[in-house]
Amino acid sequence: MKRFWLIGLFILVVVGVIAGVILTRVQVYAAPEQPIAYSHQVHVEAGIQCLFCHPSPLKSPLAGIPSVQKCMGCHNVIDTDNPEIQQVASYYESGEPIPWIRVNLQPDFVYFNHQPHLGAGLNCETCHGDVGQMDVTRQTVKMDMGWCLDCHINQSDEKVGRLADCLACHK
Amino acid sequence: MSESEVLAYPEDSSAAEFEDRLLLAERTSSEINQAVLQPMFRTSWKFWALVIFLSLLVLWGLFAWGYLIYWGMGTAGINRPVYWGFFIATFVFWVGISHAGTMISAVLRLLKADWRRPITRGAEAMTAFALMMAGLFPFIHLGRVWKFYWMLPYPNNRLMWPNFQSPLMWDMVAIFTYFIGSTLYLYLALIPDLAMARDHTGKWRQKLYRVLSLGWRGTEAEWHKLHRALSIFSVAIIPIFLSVHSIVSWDFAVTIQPRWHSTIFAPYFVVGAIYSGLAALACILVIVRKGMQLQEFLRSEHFDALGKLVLVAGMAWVYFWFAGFIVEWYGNEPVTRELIHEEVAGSLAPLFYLQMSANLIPIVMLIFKKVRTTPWLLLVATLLVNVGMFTERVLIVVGNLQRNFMPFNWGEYSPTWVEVSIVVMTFAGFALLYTIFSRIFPYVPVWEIKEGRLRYTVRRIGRLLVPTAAEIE
Amino acid sequence: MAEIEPRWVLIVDLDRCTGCQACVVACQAENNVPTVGEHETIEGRWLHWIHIERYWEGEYPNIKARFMPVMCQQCTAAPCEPVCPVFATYHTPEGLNAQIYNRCIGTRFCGSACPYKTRTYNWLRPEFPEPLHEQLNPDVTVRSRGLIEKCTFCVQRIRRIEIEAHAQGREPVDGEIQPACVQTCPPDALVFGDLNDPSSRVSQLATSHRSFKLLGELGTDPGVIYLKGGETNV
Amino acid sequence: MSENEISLVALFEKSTDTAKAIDDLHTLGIPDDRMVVMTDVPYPEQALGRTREWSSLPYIVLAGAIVGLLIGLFLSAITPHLYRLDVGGHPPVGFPPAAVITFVFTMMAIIVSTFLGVLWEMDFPSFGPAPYHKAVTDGQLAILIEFSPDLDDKVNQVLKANQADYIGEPEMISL
Repeated sequence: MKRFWLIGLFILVVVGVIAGVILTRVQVYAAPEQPIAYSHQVHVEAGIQCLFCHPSPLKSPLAGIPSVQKCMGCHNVIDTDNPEIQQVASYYESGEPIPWIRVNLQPDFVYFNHQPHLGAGLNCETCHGDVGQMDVTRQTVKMDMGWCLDCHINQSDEKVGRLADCLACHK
Repeated sequence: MSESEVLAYPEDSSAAEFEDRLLLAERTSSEINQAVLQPMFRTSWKFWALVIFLSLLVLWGLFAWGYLIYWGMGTAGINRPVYWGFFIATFVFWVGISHAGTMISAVLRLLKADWRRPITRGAEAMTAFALMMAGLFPFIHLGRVWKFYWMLPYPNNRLMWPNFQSPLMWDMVAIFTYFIGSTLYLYLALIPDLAMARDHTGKWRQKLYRVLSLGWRGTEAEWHKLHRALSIFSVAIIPIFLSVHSIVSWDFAVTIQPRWHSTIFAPYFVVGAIYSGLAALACILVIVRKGMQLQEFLRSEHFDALGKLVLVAGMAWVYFWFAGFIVEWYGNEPVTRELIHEEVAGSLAPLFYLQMSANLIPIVMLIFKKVRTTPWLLLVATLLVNVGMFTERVLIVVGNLQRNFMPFNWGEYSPTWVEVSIVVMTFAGFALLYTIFSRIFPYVPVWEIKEGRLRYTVRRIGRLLVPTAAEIE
Repeated sequence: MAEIEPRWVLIVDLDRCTGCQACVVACQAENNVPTVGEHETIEGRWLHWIHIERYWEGEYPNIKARFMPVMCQQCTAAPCEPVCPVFATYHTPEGLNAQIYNRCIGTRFCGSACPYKTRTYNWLRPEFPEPLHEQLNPDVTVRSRGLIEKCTFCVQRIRRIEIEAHAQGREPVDGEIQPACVQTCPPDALVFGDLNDPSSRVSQLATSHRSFKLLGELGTDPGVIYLKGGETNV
Repeated sequence: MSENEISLVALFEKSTDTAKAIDDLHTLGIPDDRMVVMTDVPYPEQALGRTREWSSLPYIVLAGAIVGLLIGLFLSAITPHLYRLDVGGHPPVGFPPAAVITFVFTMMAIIVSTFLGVLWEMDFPSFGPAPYHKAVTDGQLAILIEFSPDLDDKVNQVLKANQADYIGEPEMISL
């Protein structure tokens, strides 16, 4: 059939659209390389709560990164032979912060506040995944607008007006 | 050469006159083919010099566009309150130019006006290329052009669709439609001529024509279907071409800016578009005729008829302009008064009087048959129209934005080198595309001319020999 | 959340305004508004979300200066909103005329449509010269070139107070939410509040015989209400 | 084309001769679907003695128009409801803008479906080898005939009688 080209074109378009959709959905969740081989798993298994090191999500927009002082509070005595810990100690002595690479980063034009999210009954794992099982922390979800909206739009009628409003996150 | 230059009718001979109008009665088919094909192969150094010159202008304009994107809109002359400047004015101008192509081709095809035959292709090509240039400006004038895809309607994870209430969305959809329509219209009518060119050329040209003519053989069934499709196109494209410029005018008319917020804007823009488009077509035909030696196809009666259409469109434009103006003048609202004052006696007065004279003088000129049938006079008249219509667009866009309800926010506008370069780029780009098109594709629609020849016989009425048309379409 | 959505309005008492420009500076600091420099200002490209319009009345020597702070009027029937092709500007349920910077593609249609000409545009790359880049407000987007920005009634402040009040299980009280300009205004010419709350200060001021809306004849129903009475500002 | 059939191409100068030849071929018992007439000019229907072909193009266009209308309605009136952005109590859809968008999409679909429809109808593009003669675009009218071998002499006779300039095997040209 000479009309093959039409059908071929149609198939090409369909395949193109599907491939595009898949490619945008597929996300490589590679963990960034941190300056110090810190393991969340070791610390969580030792019984430390999230809020011990990241103290402020309940009362401020940011969760907070522990200071080197806080690390040294324990590591003055724990596992001091470990070369990684010695590296932390050297940061402590030089008085410089550890240049951690941020894993869960929102762009400048997104206003994110931990406080109302925790106030609404979410917990850390909802968005950050089971960090306690991760040796190296990585993102478990692609934190894009569609992901935020998935929650914000499925709210009760009196809330959705505010939560699905653009000004909820963009100011 | 000198004889055909003047385009005068041979003296007092009705027989010679109708031979002129009989569309090459004495030529054989293959001679017509060659008469159309030969000018495509003849390229002198002047042609290449023109191509290089135009390409350099386009490259410079592209550099200016890159500069504009890299540094931001501030490199253009626009400011607050004149948020829109030369870019939008030129956009409106190009959309206007694009209107005459379908006007000539579709309307005259429907009306079965025979003089359209040799000029339809040139007109349709003008529409397509003018729209390409017009289509650049919405991108050029975007502050963040790399985000233009947010205007496209497709499912996305932002759960945001474009705002179909915005005239810019209508604009985008309408211009895209018009572009598709005019390009397909041009192409469809081109297929039989491409087949003709395929049969009479060699090398790369034959390969190109072979692919583009899609295997046209000229069977009865093919002709029948082509005719059918062309008549559907002619009917469908007329409402599109009316809607496109109406929508462009609504970009302005839906705001509450004084003098923009006018109900007459849509028809006023459409009439202005036809006026400038027909003038541009006449102007291009004069130039192409000279450049490609197509004197035997593009003859005085075509320029005469085209000149009459420009004349009628010009008078209609004056009527619509006046109808809009008198109401605003009589209304005498403070801001409108200030805007009109600014135009007729203020800083915009030079532009205003340039616009009025460049639009009105050609109307007076075109009353005379001598002007309509003398190429250089016609060229002067139609170039004037285009100067006038470009100025008119600048006045509409810039002039009305300089003044507004809040006198504290009044401002002035003058374009920078970036804007001028980009505007020149589109003119050069249009000329470049058109020049190349005229050497690659048969500029004169051969099959339409041959079809026209079929229609005519000569009848004696009293003392006169009169050409008579048969109803074959 | 309140049962009725609030309707935020700003009262501008022209009889109190001294034209001191403190609100302009406060706004600039709060909202990361870039400075454009002398040359661009002359070109008409200044980026103030509030501008103090100064009009002269009378003939010399009996001349009076009139000051009128004009910011985005947050119109209910805003001419700028329907023309945006991508919903970068739209109306929120609480009556704000929102401008979403990262959605804006820079057609400047809203700027052309705005009868008050209060929308400003980032013509060139915004620059924050040396000490200024240290004081950027983290709650407000730093805008790139090529997009429209304008007064938001300091929506980041509204939200912050609302979140805090909500965490404490109460509603924000009248006067608790203050945009930067209101907070700064020395003669207390600016008042901000909820018009849907009949007991709020703005509701009472809005019913004053001195109140009017800018270009009210256009029917845009602004969220900024001006008060102007007798002979002042000599 | 079956194997034992002869195919011929005949070129004519004049349309009257062509029409006459076609009539004569009809009387020989060669039906219309065994003849293809190729010209460089669109002759009016029935000028060459053949019946009008039925075309489904208007129906394709009509279907295209309906699809366009639905797409336009979907985009302008339905997506604002599907992806609801609360615009402060203003209606998400206005009639005039929806009308503009719907109209334009309908027209776009008409144009595109006319184009695709006519290509479909003509079975284009068909670049493969096809019987053709280049003299067609030089103004000759060509008849392409297929018939069984026993009619060979009569067909040649008829063609010659009607001033055929050229009679011969059709060249298969890859167009």
